[in-house]
Amino acid sequence: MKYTQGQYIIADKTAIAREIYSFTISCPEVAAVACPGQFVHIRAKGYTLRRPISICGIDKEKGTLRIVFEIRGEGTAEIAKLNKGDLIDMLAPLGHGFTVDPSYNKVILIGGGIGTPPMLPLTKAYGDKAVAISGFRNASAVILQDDFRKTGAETILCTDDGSAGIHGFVTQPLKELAEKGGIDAVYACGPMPMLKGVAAICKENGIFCQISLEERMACGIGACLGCACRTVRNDEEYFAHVCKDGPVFNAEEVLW
Amino acid sequence: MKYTQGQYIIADKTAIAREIYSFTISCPEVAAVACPGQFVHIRAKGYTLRRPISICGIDKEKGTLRIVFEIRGEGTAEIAKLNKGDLIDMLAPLGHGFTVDPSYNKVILIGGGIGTPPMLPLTKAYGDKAVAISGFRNASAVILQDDFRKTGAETILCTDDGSAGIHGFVTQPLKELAEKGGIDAVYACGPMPMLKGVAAICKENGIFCQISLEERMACGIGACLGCACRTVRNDEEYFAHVCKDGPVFNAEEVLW
Amino acid sequence: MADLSVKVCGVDFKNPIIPASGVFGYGREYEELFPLDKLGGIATKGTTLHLRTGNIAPRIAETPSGMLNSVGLQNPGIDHFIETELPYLLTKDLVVLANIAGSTPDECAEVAAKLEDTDVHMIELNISCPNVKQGGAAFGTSCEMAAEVTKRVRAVTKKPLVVKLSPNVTSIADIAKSVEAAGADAVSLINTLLGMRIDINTGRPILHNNVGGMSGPAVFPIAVRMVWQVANAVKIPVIGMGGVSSGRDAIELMMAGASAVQVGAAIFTDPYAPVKIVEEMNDWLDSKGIASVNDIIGTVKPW
Amino acid sequence: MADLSVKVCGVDFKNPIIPASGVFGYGREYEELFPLDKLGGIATKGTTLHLRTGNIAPRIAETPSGMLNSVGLQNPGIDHFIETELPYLLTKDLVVLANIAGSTPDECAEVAAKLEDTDVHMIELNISCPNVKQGGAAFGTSCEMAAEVTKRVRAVTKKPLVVKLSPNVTSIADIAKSVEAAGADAVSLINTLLGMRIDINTGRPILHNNVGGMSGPAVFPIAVRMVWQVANAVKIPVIGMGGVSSGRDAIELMMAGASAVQVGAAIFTDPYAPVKIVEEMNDWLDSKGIASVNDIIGTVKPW
Ligand SMILES: Cc1cc2nc3c(=O)[nH]c(=O)nc-3n(C[C@H](O)[C@H](O)[C@H](O)COP(=O)(O)OP(=O)(O)OC[C@H]3O[C@@H](n4cnc5c(N)ncnc54)[C@H](O)[C@@H]3O)c2cc1C
Ligand SMILES: Cc1cc2nc3c(=O)[nH]c(=O)nc-3n(C[C@H](O)[C@H](O)[C@H](O)COP(=O)(O)OP(=O)(O)OC[C@H]3O[C@@H](n4cnc5c(N)ncnc54)[C@H](O)[C@@H]3O)c2cc1C
Ligand SMILES: Cc1cc2nc3c(=O)[nH]c(=O)nc-3n(C[C@H](O)[C@H](O)[C@H](O)COP(=O)(O)O)c2cc1C
Ligand SMILES: Cc1cc2nc3c(=O)[nH]c(=O)nc-3n(C[C@H](O)[C@H](O)[C@H](O)COP(=O)(O)O)c2cc1C
Ligand code: FES
Ligand code: FES
Repeated sequence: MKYTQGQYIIADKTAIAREIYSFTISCPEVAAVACPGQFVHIRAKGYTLRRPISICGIDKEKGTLRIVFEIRGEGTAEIAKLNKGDLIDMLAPLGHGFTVDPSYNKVILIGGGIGTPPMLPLTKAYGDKAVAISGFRNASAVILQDDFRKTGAETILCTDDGSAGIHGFVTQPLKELAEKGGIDAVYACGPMPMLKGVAAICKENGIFCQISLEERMACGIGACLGCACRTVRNDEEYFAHVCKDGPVFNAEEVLW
Repeated sequence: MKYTQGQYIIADKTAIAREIYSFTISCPEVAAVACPGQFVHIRAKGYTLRRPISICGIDKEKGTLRIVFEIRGEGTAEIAKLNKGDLIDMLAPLGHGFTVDPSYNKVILIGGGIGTPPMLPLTKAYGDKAVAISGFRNASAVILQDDFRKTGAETILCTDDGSAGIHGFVTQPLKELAEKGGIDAVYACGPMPMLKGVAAICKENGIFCQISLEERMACGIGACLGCACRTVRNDEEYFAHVCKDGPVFNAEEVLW
Repeated sequence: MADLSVKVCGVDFKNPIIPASGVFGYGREYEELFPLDKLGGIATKGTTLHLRTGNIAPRIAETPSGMLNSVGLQNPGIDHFIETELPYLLTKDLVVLANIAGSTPDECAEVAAKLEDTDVHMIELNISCPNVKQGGAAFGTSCEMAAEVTKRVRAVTKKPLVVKLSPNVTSIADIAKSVEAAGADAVSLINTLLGMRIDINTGRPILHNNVGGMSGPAVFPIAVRMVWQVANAVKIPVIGMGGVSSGRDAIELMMAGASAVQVGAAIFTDPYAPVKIVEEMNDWLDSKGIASVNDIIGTVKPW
Repeated sequence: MADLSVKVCGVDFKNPIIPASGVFGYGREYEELFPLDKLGGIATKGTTLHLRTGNIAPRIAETPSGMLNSVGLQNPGIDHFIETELPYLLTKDLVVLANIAGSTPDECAEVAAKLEDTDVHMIELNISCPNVKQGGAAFGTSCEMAAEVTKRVRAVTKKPLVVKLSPNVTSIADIAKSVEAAGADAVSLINTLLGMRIDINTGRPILHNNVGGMSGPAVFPIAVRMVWQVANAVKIPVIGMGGVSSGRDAIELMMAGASAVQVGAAIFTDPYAPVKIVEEMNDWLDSKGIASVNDIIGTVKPW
């Protein structure tokens, strides 16, 4: 794993929804090596543990990364206080990202809630071969839909309460598309129940599926064994670590 | 003791020497009741204990207080990060200040190093009846001399290395003045050895002397008994508390 | 408005929040900021048979997210407390826990006996002060001594007897069981953890007593663990404390098993802390639709 | 440039800073950031006789100025360590402390015996892991058990034997004296303090193991106190740790009596922490005109 730790300038900050922020960070050496599905580990002033946040955009030319995160507790609230021009302390890029296979002709990318950001760079990688399904609680929680559309992908929006897009869960359109056939791969990030549902549909339909998991982390690089995740590899139980072996896993490897 | 706790606006901030800052704080209800020698107890973000800082100026008309403090450790460094327009969290005014007696005709006020700020409002109270002696390590550490001059008091400046004013300690001019006679009171704030020296000279010459002491504090209001100071009152040993019974004590009461 | 009232060994508290012994004096200093009857109770400064002048200063040091103190039970003595401080506190609408201590079991009993004829609501027997040479922590670190001193005090008082435990032990649950068996009506925990800081520029300990008791947010996870262990080990109520600085912390400690919560060092950071904590607890309970704070006590579901 | 080299039970360290066991794996992950030979030593992840998968996640929780972990000694087993990790580490210019643990004294001895034929520099026997049901903390909380397991390991190894002590005890000095008498060449302390956090929204402990070990800056004052107490109680060297996050902290712990210093949780906050601590110690010593770091060990002057 090639990563660095450093203080990088925040080139841009926008509030994109209630308590959800988008940072564009100037970090050429990180952007140069970052892949979709990887994450950055951000220091929050006054807190012992860093906060893992997925990479939501990689601009190798400009040397920038984009992250989108929600204030969930004290650490993310502290990070959200940083402004354009401030330095952000990151350990990055970390983890094992999504498998991008140029031979695939049609892939489905599914993001649920604050799990949508990591799907954006992957959608960009697949462009018009991708169908990007996003699910949110309600219309006011919807984020990144313009960005997804700009990738050239087909986009499908769902909300739990029907206040925007389709009324229902992301698994509904997925099921329909999966049953129609012709899907090479499904990638997903979001809450556990959603991921389980997605994995089950893919299994049923024999579609390759990768999911991005979350776990509480300390080191972020595989040294502390803090972020264990039970998986199966070569028919043997394998205690994987989300920060190093993941966050992206093949769905069939995960012991739920 | 009448005090309040609140968040007050910093109306002005200036760096007056290396790592020494002057804040003017808009806090009418505090300014209305504050007296020379009292202090404010400032919250430093991220730290459990507040920092006690003397009041260096009281403008009852404008409703402002002035404080002058040096960065000595992490808490004062944090407080120094506050800027004009920011809110400062203070418990104030606290403690027992200097006795100002209008019948006195000539008083000497002695400040050593970062002990000079509390002498300024007292000097102002006495105006041209006062001689303000200030002592510093060297020329670059000198602060507040213009302010002292503006009070109408006679000012005497000493530095340990002679790089500004008289070469020597504040006790030298004090001794001369004390021996000349006609001094009604001496007030002092500064490092312990200086205070001891001042107290000894006053005792020798039978001059009333008040000194301002420092001690590590928690509550700042006399509740926790953290800031004990051994004193004698009515010939009996009395465990006084710097935050409530002081910081100003009659020198003869203090058990050094 | 959730119902915040709790009952601890038969005593009614209008809310579960109590300034901890030693941080709040006898309440007078904080009255300048808010009326005392906003509080559920007050644990008064540890009081001994005779006046104690305490340890030499410095008595306070800061630590990451916490502090050390080595006040050393400075107090004016039980007679002064009964004559001067208690009558005033009893005019307020809150529960008064008289925190007492002594160098011998006899002294503790003598102090408790003096309170028997007063209207004080509860006695909190401190067997865990790390800042005094004799008695103090020594009582709190052995099951036998803890039981012995509890028995002696129990024998002289019919008041609800809360025994305050030390965290500086291998098994706080064992100590709790001993004092329960010896007649305690409740236990309170934790007292401070023994710590030390050194000024590297002088090569001297910051505290003149060399070591002192650590408290503040830093110790909160230890308090949660100990309250949980003790609540699972005894049948008598547990009063929790140690690093509580928000309504969320108080709720966490109650979920771990505390029937009421004391607040110490947080008051130094924010003197309104106990009042804010009451409000925050209420808001949280309301937001969850929980009618009474009693519904959360000891409800943590271990894995 | 001050002389930072120290000698601990005959082993030379180029500087006194050692990443603590469990936070640094076997060093590989951090090599991406700096060469390992900037460090005085490395304490490797606690290793047992057989592979252990550790506890179920979540294993990490945050606390004020600290953290909890309940990794539960996940490790690939001693054979894997000897075959795969140790040879690589031994190519580096630093002292390797093999941290070992076991559920029984026999298992600990068996693990130590396997290391006897390797070139590992020191053995750090962990008798204090709070995160495993058997062995672990149980050994470290009784003088008899601590002595017993030390004796058994001592019998099978001539390597410098460091015994790592638990802070979750009434008297750590007594445990230290027991392991000294049982043949330990040095002691290291402190391991983590047992703590707990509860997610009030789910009513569940955050850690799946319910409780976990607390470390980080929050525990530093406890580490200073315990190092001081132990250094005054035993004649063998003390390796100090617990909450160290700066050169000043390391110096404070050495003044309290530590001959070398381990750095744990601080590495999570800043992965360069151990390297920066070495630099900061050097700068401080230079600024004071102290020629060698040995001149500060145990120099605190109590009041
Ligand atoms: C690989 C990965 C990628 C992620 N990507 C994003 C993203 O792109 N955008 C986004 O908004 N969030 C993302 N998260 C979730 C984000 O890490 C948490 O919301 C955040 O750590 C919470 O910190 P806090 O200070 O707000 O909460 P607190 O509750 O104060 O945090 C306390 C501790 O728990 C940890 N923690 C709490 N919730 C989580 C969680 N869900 N996952 C992991 N650790 C947690 C914190 O990191 C911290 O150590 C990601 C998590 C992982 C593991
Ligand atoms: C009544 C009073 C008035 C004061 N007035 C001024 C003033 O006008 N200007 C000024 O620059 N300084 C003043 N001081 C000293 C000032 O309080 C300390 O410099 C400051 O608390 C140090 O905090 P820190 O975060 O920089 O240091 P740290 O070392 O990080 O502080 C750690 C702890 O020790 C305490 N502490 C450290 N040094 C002192 C000290 N000398 N006195 C009391 N507590 C200390 C801190 O308050 C804190 O609790 C005064 C002190 C007192 C007691
Ligand atoms: C300055 C100070 C003085 C204390 N004095 C006493 C005391 O006299 N009696 C007692 O039982 N506990 C005393 N304590 C302990 C507290 O009551 C409480 O148990 C401890 O501080 C933990 O709570 P906290 O983390 O909220 O401060 C004192 C604590 C502090 C900080
Ligand atoms: C994630 C983690 C894993 C740990 N694993 C071990 C271990 O395997 N063996 C051991 O002796 N100590 C282990 N420890 C304890 C540390 O080595 C150290 O004693 C403790 O964390 C205190 O130091 P700190 O405050 O600097 O972290 C672990 C600590 C952490 C945080
Ligand atoms: S967070 Fe340390 S191994 Fe994953
Ligand atoms: S600081 Fe609490 S009594 Fe003075």
